Amino acid sequence: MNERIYSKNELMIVNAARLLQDGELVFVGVGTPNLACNLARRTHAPNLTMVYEAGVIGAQPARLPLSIGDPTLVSGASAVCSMYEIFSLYLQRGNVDVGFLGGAQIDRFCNINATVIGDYRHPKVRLPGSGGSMEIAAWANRCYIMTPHDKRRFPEKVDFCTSAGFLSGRAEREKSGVRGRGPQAVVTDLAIMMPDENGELQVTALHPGVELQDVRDNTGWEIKTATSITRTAEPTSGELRILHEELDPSGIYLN
Amino acid sequence: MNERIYSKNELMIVNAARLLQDGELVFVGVGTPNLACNLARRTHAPNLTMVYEAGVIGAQPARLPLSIGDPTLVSGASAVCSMYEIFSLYLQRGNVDVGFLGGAQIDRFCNINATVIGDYRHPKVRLPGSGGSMEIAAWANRCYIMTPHDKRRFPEKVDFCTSAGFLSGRAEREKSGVRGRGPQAVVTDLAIMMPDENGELQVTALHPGVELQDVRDNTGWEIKTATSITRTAEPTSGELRILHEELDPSGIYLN
Amino acid sequence: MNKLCSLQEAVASYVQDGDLVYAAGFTHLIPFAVGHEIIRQGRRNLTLARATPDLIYDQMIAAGCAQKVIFSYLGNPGVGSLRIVRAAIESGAIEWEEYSHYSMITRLTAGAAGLPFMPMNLTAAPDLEKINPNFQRVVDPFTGKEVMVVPPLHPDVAIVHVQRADAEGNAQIWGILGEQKEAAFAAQKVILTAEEIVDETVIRSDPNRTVIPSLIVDAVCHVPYCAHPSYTQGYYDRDNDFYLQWDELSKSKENVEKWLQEFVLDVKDHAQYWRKLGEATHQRLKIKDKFSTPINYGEF
Amino acid sequence: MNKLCSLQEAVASYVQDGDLVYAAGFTHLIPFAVGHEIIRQGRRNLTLARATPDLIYDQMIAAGCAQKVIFSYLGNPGVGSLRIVRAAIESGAIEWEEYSHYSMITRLTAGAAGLPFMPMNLTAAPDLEKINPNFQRVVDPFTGKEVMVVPPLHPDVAIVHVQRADAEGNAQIWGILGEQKEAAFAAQKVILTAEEIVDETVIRSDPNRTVIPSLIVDAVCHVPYCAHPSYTQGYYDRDNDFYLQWDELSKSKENVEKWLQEFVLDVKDHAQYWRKLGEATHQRLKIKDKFSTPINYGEF
Repeated sequence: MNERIYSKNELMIVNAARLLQDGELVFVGVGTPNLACNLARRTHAPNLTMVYEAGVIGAQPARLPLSIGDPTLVSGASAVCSMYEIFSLYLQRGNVDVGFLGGAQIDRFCNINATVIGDYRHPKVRLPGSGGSMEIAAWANRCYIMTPHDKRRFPEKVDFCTSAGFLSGRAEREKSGVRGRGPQAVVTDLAIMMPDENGELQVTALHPGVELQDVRDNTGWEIKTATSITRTAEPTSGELRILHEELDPSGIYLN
Repeated sequence: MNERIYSKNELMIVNAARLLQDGELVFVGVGTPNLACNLARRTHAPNLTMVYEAGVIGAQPARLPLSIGDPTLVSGASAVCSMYEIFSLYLQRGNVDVGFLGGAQIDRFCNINATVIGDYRHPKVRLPGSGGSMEIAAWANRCYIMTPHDKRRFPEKVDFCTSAGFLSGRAEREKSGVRGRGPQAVVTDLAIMMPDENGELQVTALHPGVELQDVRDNTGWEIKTATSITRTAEPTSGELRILHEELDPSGIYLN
Repeated sequence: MNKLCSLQEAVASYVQDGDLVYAAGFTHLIPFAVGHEIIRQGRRNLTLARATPDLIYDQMIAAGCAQKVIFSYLGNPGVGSLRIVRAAIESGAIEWEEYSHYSMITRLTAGAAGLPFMPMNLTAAPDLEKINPNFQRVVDPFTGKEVMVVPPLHPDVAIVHVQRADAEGNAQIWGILGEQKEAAFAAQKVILTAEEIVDETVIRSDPNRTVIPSLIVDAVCHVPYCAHPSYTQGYYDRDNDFYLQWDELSKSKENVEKWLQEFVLDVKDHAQYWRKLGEATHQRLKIKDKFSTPINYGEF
Repeated sequence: MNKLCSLQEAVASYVQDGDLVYAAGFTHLIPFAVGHEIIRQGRRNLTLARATPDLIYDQMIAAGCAQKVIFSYLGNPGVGSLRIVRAAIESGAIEWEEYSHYSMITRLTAGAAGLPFMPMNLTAAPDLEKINPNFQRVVDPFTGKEVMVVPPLHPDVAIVHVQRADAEGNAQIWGILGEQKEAAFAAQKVILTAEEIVDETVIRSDPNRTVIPSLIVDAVCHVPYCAHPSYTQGYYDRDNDFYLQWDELSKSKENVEKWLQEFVLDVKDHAQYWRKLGEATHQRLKIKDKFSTPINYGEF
């Protein structure tokens, strides 16, 4: 049944999808998080409500959205509100169960940098900046981070903390009084990492065919491992079919 | 032409209407202020924009509105917004030229009481309270007060200051930093009173047939008079016709 | 998730003795049917919050449901005094807490946004601030000037009547919007009543019209004419005569009790209440159609 | 008052060198035609504010119109980097000031409401607050906890594209609303562009749909396809191909200059630009109709 014809990218998407529960409200970004959410909605979570920062609630995109404000998100959605409202009435008020985040750097304590590489005033690389991620990381009940796994993306400490993970440790986030529980998992194309009791990332699961050493080689610090590391289930042919035939037939984000 | 067949109430309405200028945006209440604004719009100020605290902008009521949220205000209006928006985007932002106010008591310095007669915690008479008037008095560029003229309504000092006139004098209002210029005139069924340089009301005009002593007899303090008191022009037959035939044919507010 | 249930069930499940209730709607869409059901179910010690208590709270207070009222304008709109609430305050029979319209709505807005306070500019009027400790001042760090701040209002339950909703509770409102959205988002629970329950495709054909999303709604009840003697834009007119009659009727405690017995307690539900009003009233409140120019969302 | 004028006149009258300009629209309704007209008229030293600078500010900055950019997400939406703005920041050629989306929109909301600041909850993320002094903290007098506050943003001119407006500037928008209303109310002046100029009876048939009232509008310009390569819900699709092409094209300064010359400077107005795009593009961006279910306001 599982023919092992899947990419590392698909492993990431499928495993992110499986973290979503039916009936939840998810603050979605375009690209791979969008694929993950739509996959979940077409498999185990038909009552997932998808909310986009552009102010769209209950989107049922008929085609693959190519931007966060794609018109296909609006036609047939259950509600549209202003940007101020989506961030205040939904996110800040505590109505968002899950937020998806990405970033150029994710560090040991799950902090995210989407702002600059190097010095802020004289950046080596200027990145897009926060967008909604500072608030999603803070106020969604829980967050997932999706990112390809390589050393540059996983430094021990981010150059700029755009969005809060656990700062210097779980206690610091808790002391800040911020409402959300923070990142629950980082899903990469190699593994799943989850914060331990101190908020430090540890490898909890490896994707099929991946060795722990692969993760170690691609992480910028000595990554901890959970007491028992599981192996994620292979993408099913059903999941792959939905991704390829229904969600991204042109392979824009899958390839 | 002018047959002197008009009531004291009509004198008040007609004179209030004449204070409005074409092109202005007026924050309107129901009852006599509504009649005054609609009269102005049908005479010298066709481009008056009427805004109601219920969130209606550019109302063109086809019938006499009997409440501040009458459906006739909505059908055919140019915009409807939430109550929060009408008070913030319009009033607080400084987009309202004129506000109309009334109240159970108006004092020497144009302060308004719409809250209680007597002690606040053990009121002799419990009145409706502020509604929107605290903010209208503060933030409209200018305000007019319409009220029948009698001694109980014009005490030297209000029992409760629901809405700011000039407090203890114009300097105190100015010191408060509040944006609107405050009440510009009190139009009663006897006279027009305007604040002097110190913010104290003085009689500036008498309606036809009214003597200064009538005003003195019906005001709770020794009211000042302007150096020269004018006499208001009689309501024209045109004004009276619009009021009776178009605006309030059943005489709900006129009688 | 389908949240359709009867109004009886909704009130039984989501309105408890002692709750802070916000029945929303500024003049428009006031959920009288829900107030009546709360009276029938004998709820006690409620705190009733509304910008304008209107007849709905006059009736609920007359029926003994409330221990406190929170408001910003205490009148019978377009008529005069709200006799029962007023008398209860004058006699000290009830607690009260009062605001101006904007400060009241600002509290709901803070509640809806999940903020610990919202600012408003100073109004120079000194007395409301003196008698209500929920007005505080904060110094603006950018200009050094003071602003007023008020805390959020979080009703235990908000009651919102709408023109149309789907079975999940996605609701569309037009005409005067008042503080419907803010009250719903600020509350812990939301009871939604609707003139019409429509298929979700109707809602999804015009997502910009959706004021309240399913997400925050706990119960959806189909209650035609729910707002009488208030009104529903596009469905039936305001019963201004009733507002005038109430002014007369509410002068006498006995008459009020008689009215409550006859039109609320002895009545099974709102459908029976509406029938009881009679054909002449139905005819008087009928309105002619006037449709919006449709808009094109496009197929994407 | 009739405020119709050509886009040339509107830009000449209401956009001055040195102005703080806010071209509104989140992905949707971005007023590219106005950006191009500003380039043609050679404005200099502008401060360009937008949540997402998008290609419109990439183009304006390439053309030398700006000395500063204020933003919350600096990307080519759905594609990647916004190369020209990014390079200008990396090289220090331009000043910048940055926010998160919510703090950016909160600044506009404060501006629109006439408030000296607006609060937002703490986010625990430390660094944005460190590098931008417009993030300050205030102690909530009710709980003793800290909140973040940001000051109002008051653009000199807001540019807002809409689906339909009447000649006075009452404008209706559907689809993604972004920060259109907030930008317009926050600004000193507003230039409105519309796909269609309609009779006021169309607007008045659906007053709840009006997002921007005439009151705050200074100029109304009829500019079909104004948003290309962005889109107008119900009118034409987003030109995703163009966004991809720009990513390639903007790798070379020379190619950008060539493009600006050909598609902006050598073009008289937006109608000519649209024609120049050609029939294939017009066809590709065409959409099928999908109308909203009309609603009944009732005759009252």
